[in-house]
Amino acid sequence: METTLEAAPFVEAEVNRTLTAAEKIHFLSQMLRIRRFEQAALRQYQTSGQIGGFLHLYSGQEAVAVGTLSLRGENDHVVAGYRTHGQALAMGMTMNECMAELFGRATGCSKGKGGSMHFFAPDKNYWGGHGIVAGQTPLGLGLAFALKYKGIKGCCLCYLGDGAVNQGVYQASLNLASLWSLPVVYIIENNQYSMGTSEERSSAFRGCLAARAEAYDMAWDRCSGENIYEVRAKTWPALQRAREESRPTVLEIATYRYYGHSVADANAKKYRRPEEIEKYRTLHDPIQLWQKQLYAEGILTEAQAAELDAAAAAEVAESVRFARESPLPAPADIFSDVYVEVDRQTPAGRTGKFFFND
Amino acid sequence: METTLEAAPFVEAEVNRTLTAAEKIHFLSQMLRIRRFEQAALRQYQTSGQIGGFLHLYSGQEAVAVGTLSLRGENDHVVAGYRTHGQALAMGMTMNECMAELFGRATGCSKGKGGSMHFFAPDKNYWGGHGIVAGQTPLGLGLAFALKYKGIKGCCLCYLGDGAVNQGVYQASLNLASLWSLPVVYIIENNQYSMGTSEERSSAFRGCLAARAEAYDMAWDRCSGENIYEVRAKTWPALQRAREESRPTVLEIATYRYYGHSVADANAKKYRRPEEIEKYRTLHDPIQLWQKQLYAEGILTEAQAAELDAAAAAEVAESVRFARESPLPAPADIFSDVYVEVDRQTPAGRTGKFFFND
Amino acid sequence: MPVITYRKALNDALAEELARDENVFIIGEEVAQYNGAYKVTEGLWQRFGDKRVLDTPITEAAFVGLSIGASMLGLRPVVELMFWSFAFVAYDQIVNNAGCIRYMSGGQIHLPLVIRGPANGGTNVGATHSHTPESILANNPGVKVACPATAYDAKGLMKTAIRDDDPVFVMENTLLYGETWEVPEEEYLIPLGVADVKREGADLSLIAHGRATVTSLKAAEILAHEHNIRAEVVDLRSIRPLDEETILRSVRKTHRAVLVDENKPFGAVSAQIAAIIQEKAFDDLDAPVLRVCTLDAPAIYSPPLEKIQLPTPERIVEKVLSIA
Amino acid sequence: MPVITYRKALNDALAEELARDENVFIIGEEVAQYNGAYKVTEGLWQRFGDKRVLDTPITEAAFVGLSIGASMLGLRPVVELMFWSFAFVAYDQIVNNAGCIRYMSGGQIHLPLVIRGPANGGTNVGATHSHTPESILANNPGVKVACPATAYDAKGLMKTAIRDDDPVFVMENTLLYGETWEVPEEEYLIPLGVADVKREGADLSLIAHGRATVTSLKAAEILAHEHNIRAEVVDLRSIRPLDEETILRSVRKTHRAVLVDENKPFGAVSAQIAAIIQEKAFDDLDAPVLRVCTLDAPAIYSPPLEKIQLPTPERIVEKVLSIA
Ligand SMILES: Cc1ncc(C[n+]2csc(CCOP(=O)(O)OP(=O)(O)O)c2C)c(N)n1
Ligand SMILES: Cc1ncc(C[n+]2csc(CCOP(=O)(O)OP(=O)(O)O)c2C)c(N)n1
Ligand SMILES: [Mg+2]
Ligand SMILES: [Mg+2]
Repeated sequence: METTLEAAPFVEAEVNRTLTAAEKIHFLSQMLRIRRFEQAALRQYQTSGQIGGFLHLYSGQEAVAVGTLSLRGENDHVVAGYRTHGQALAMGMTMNECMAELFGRATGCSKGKGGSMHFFAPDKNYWGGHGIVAGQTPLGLGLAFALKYKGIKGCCLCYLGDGAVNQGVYQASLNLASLWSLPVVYIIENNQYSMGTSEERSSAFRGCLAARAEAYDMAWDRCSGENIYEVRAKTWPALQRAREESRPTVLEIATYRYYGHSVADANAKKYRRPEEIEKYRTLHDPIQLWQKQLYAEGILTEAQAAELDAAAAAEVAESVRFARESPLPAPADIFSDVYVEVDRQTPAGRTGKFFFND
Repeated sequence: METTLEAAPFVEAEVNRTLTAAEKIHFLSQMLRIRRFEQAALRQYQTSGQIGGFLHLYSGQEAVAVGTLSLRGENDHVVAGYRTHGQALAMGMTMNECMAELFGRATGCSKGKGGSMHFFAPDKNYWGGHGIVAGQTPLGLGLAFALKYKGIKGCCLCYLGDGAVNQGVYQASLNLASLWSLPVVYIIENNQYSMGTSEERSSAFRGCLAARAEAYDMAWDRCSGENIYEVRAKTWPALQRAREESRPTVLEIATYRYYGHSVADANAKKYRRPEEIEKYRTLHDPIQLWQKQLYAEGILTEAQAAELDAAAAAEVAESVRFARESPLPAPADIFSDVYVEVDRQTPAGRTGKFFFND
Repeated sequence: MPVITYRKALNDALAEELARDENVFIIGEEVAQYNGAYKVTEGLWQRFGDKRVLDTPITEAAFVGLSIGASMLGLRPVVELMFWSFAFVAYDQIVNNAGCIRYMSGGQIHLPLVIRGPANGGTNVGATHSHTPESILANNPGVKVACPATAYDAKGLMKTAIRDDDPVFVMENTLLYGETWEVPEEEYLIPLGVADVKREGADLSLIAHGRATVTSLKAAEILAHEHNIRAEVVDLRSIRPLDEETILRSVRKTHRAVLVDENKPFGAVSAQIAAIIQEKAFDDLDAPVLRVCTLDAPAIYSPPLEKIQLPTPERIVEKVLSIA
Repeated sequence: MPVITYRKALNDALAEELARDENVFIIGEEVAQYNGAYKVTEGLWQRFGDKRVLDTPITEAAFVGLSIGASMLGLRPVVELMFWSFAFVAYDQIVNNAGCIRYMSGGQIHLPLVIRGPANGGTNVGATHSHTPESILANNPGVKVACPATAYDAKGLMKTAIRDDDPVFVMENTLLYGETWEVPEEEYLIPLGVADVKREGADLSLIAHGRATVTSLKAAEILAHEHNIRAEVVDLRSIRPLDEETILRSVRKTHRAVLVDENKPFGAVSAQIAAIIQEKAFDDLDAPVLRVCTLDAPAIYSPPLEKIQLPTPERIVEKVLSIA
């Protein structure tokens, strides 16, 4: 296993040395919860007929969301793309509200209005879940800008994929982030493919995608996303650079997704050799690697691991039941949440015609 | 004068060594024609009441257009932004058609439909004149793409300003240019300001704006734009790289505009110290410098220079007369040049309603 | 006559035009090696190779702009937008370059370009992916917009679009890709600007485009069987150019019209058609022109709800009954 | 009452709101040190400083997106687009972020954002710079669109827009910036969704927004003096929300309407209004609702020609006479 060799120094990083056993076990539990959640979502998608649209699974990438977000502070904000279940759960959203959203229920995190790509939990500093590739990247600037404007020491973590880096708005955002010294950390989850297109067929670059930050005189770093110690060791300096110096960073994290681009990806096993997928699943799975790590550290037994997994499975099962039994939005709900002034029935929301149905 | 020292090696470049005296004098003549044209346009703008909209003057930047475009071959194509009179005249467009366009006449290069920002001469491989900042940059990709597709050895020169480099579409275009190995040369005319905003307030970068090309594994270079030898010496390798290797380049050329951003720029002397403008006008004027160079080379006399200038002035005066006496488009012309099929009255242009005036 | 899917009809159109004219090329995200996100370009890369069928990075502004630039030199790009919703990332290119360059050049340039892809709600992909921009695109003089409702129309309109020397935007529909219709084997073209009366009727005109035509046909069926109302269904097929004559002829016959479209109502295609009808057939109308559009909110995700957000046969019938 | 320019009225509105609420900030190209390309923000940077008035690089997608993101955290950005035409470079941000985020979040987020700038033809800056996107923006449920026609309206609507908790797009007009009107010194607000009858009349309704209102008033003057026709001029002031009641009340009184707008006709604001009027006041109409729009081509540069491309009092009079 290539990375266990390298993992040693990262464990020595201060953010890792100070971790308690309970915290380490919590990371495992979170990764298991994400994995289980998505496996259930996939099953429900295929069998229940209750989930529509797209379903972009995060399986294989869990250490990125869990590792990076384990370092967030109360004034840190997060915004992401459409492959978002991992971040959402790692941000503390409940499985119930997430599963109910997939089922299009009124109890969903977005009341059934957003779907898989559009999860939101602003109460937890989670600002979506955005369907347009790279559309979240200037929003991330804005969250960082607002923190700085208000004099709050915090930062914005903005996630994007290796395919998203070629959208102009991301590159334009890098310029503004650096020019205005905004506390934003762009995290490129490089799973090597954008749909069926490999990194080489998408991007011209020197060294790596994150290194493009140099063009904007911005800090960057890269790491493997299969080991939580490494992810945390590399993420922390970026977060601190944002919070303490109000300087942006691009952090590229190498990772892999096991499933196709989305559930509808008929080619999932065409543009990638099955052996490649198999290699990652067996040698580079972040959950297995972390489990072994904790065994090696003597703070987790196989029985405990099984228990955590069972708990995650039970939580998921409950969320499916919750979703299934939750009510759909009412037809009239189609027209709520369009205008806040209308929803609140303020004078501004009662004057004039807002909807043109007839 | 800083650059005369450096000019010596550039004169040795092969593209310069092989120049005839007549060619060198022709460059002077072209620069004078551009300068004179714009001075007259400015005067007409201010006094005749016949020119509307914007007028972005190129005065001070002439060596860039004349120098770079002196190297174009018959299969090279050009596209530019809205500060475009210099490129247009250097491409061989006549003063008559350009001045008539400014006057909004039917005899204008765009039949009075485009105006100052939107000159076109596709018969001369000149594809505009584009008003939206950086909007020309993916069009330049397309011209290069078409050449490659057709197996024609040629390239596209695409001009943009130092302010335009922060538009996402330009950065996205760099990726595609490099990834697909397209024969395009992006020429950044860095006159240090985008309207009233200095380069430092616009752009975060390391070294220079052109160096951002490294992010896309692309060649780049930079030079001063006040000396034609230098411009040509630096442009040639980029053109050859495009034509021979089908590889793109970003070439940044330092230059300066004497007037405000446009004629309407009330702040022209506020965001730049008058001494700064004066310094450029007196020490760095590309026309004066080139004249002196030719005197030094003993191939031009002051009397000859005066003659060229007088010829340019006469040509401009004639173009003003031409413009003034040319007819306006007819009201019905508002509806021509919208659809080619309608203009040609093909079956496709005669079927259905195309215009919704009534 | 062979019965094929809307998808296959498009695929055949693309293949035939690629074979006919070597200036035609296909460009877009996942159109080549992946065979297209919705498989409209299936097999084309294999058959025509890298030069003619190109996968792009996710960079709509760049590849749409590239295609417009290439069309200036006489190439005939057929650009796939994986969703027309993504047009907003390349909107400047579409409006200012495709829409205005010919005009601003005084007619010296023309842009033989096609942009195509699905433009519809109803697949539970959320508001960002469910836009129907045909109405706002048709606002731009200089561009053409076609919205085929059947496999037959899709093939004929697509081939015409590719041969047209102006920019043509073809709006497809993911909900129709798998539907089948009769399509002749012989080559045919369908001109832009010619509507198709998909069902004759004397009592009322249902005027629609794209999938709303299919919904209207279902409504017409219900109206005939349950309410003894003979609705005529006019399928616009192309929005710009627009077949005003056929619209007016139908309304002058039936004296009543209900317009159906999947746009959000404000300034929708149906708003434009309503404005035309009341202006040009004022004295022929026995009732106001009514509209059935997508319910006026961003596209809701929840599958059962989105179903009723789009025009349904039931909503059409209800509107018709209110004036018939 | 003081007589001030439309520009000054906007400037006062911005200054008052900046002073009132420290979450308000101004952002855009050349808005600070340069005082604004059209001087609408003159003096604000000097008075409020770098934090509250920010010059951006030329990067509309980035700074519009930034502003939307900042509004999620409770800031109240007032974004200047030097021209609304440049919105197309940031169109995804405007439509999908400003327009859809509240909805997709199930109402958890709201976006107290203003985007403002001139949106008009008539200044000979060519097709790329002369778009009037109010109609296509108003197509999006979730956003609000206001189009002030006078200095008084500009100030009152702008202040309301800044205090509104939804995204409001304010469409100004470079041809009006230098025009003057009476504007009271005391603070006032004008609600969105309330039209203003700018001239009473019994014979026919001219319905307009933005500068077309001014043109309509001129036409009304001619109609009164030369043709003895008393035209009522209804200024919509805001497009979405729309004051349907006032429109219908006027038409029910006059029985005839000519709609005037500076949009290109297809799917224009006037198309939507025509569709509404004929639907809701069908029996009150004595003649078809007619429209006077910008002539349907990209904006021509040639100054004398562009003058006649926009609606003129003469074209309005002619249309009116055709039905009166
Ligand atoms: C503007 C835009 N273009 C295209 C798409 C369709 N699309 C969704 S995800 C995706 C691939 C993105 O790849 P990457 O950024 O690597 O993220 P990953 O899926 O690997 O997480 C594409 C093409 C989109 N949603 N938005
Ligand atoms: C998308 C867009 N935003 C803003 C403008 C307004 N504008 C025109 S030129 C210009 C400055 C451009 O500066 P630069 O690229 O350095 O070119 P220069 O004027 O110096 O030649 C601006 C802001 C525009 N035309 N298009
Ligand atoms: Mg990826
Ligand atoms: Mg500049």
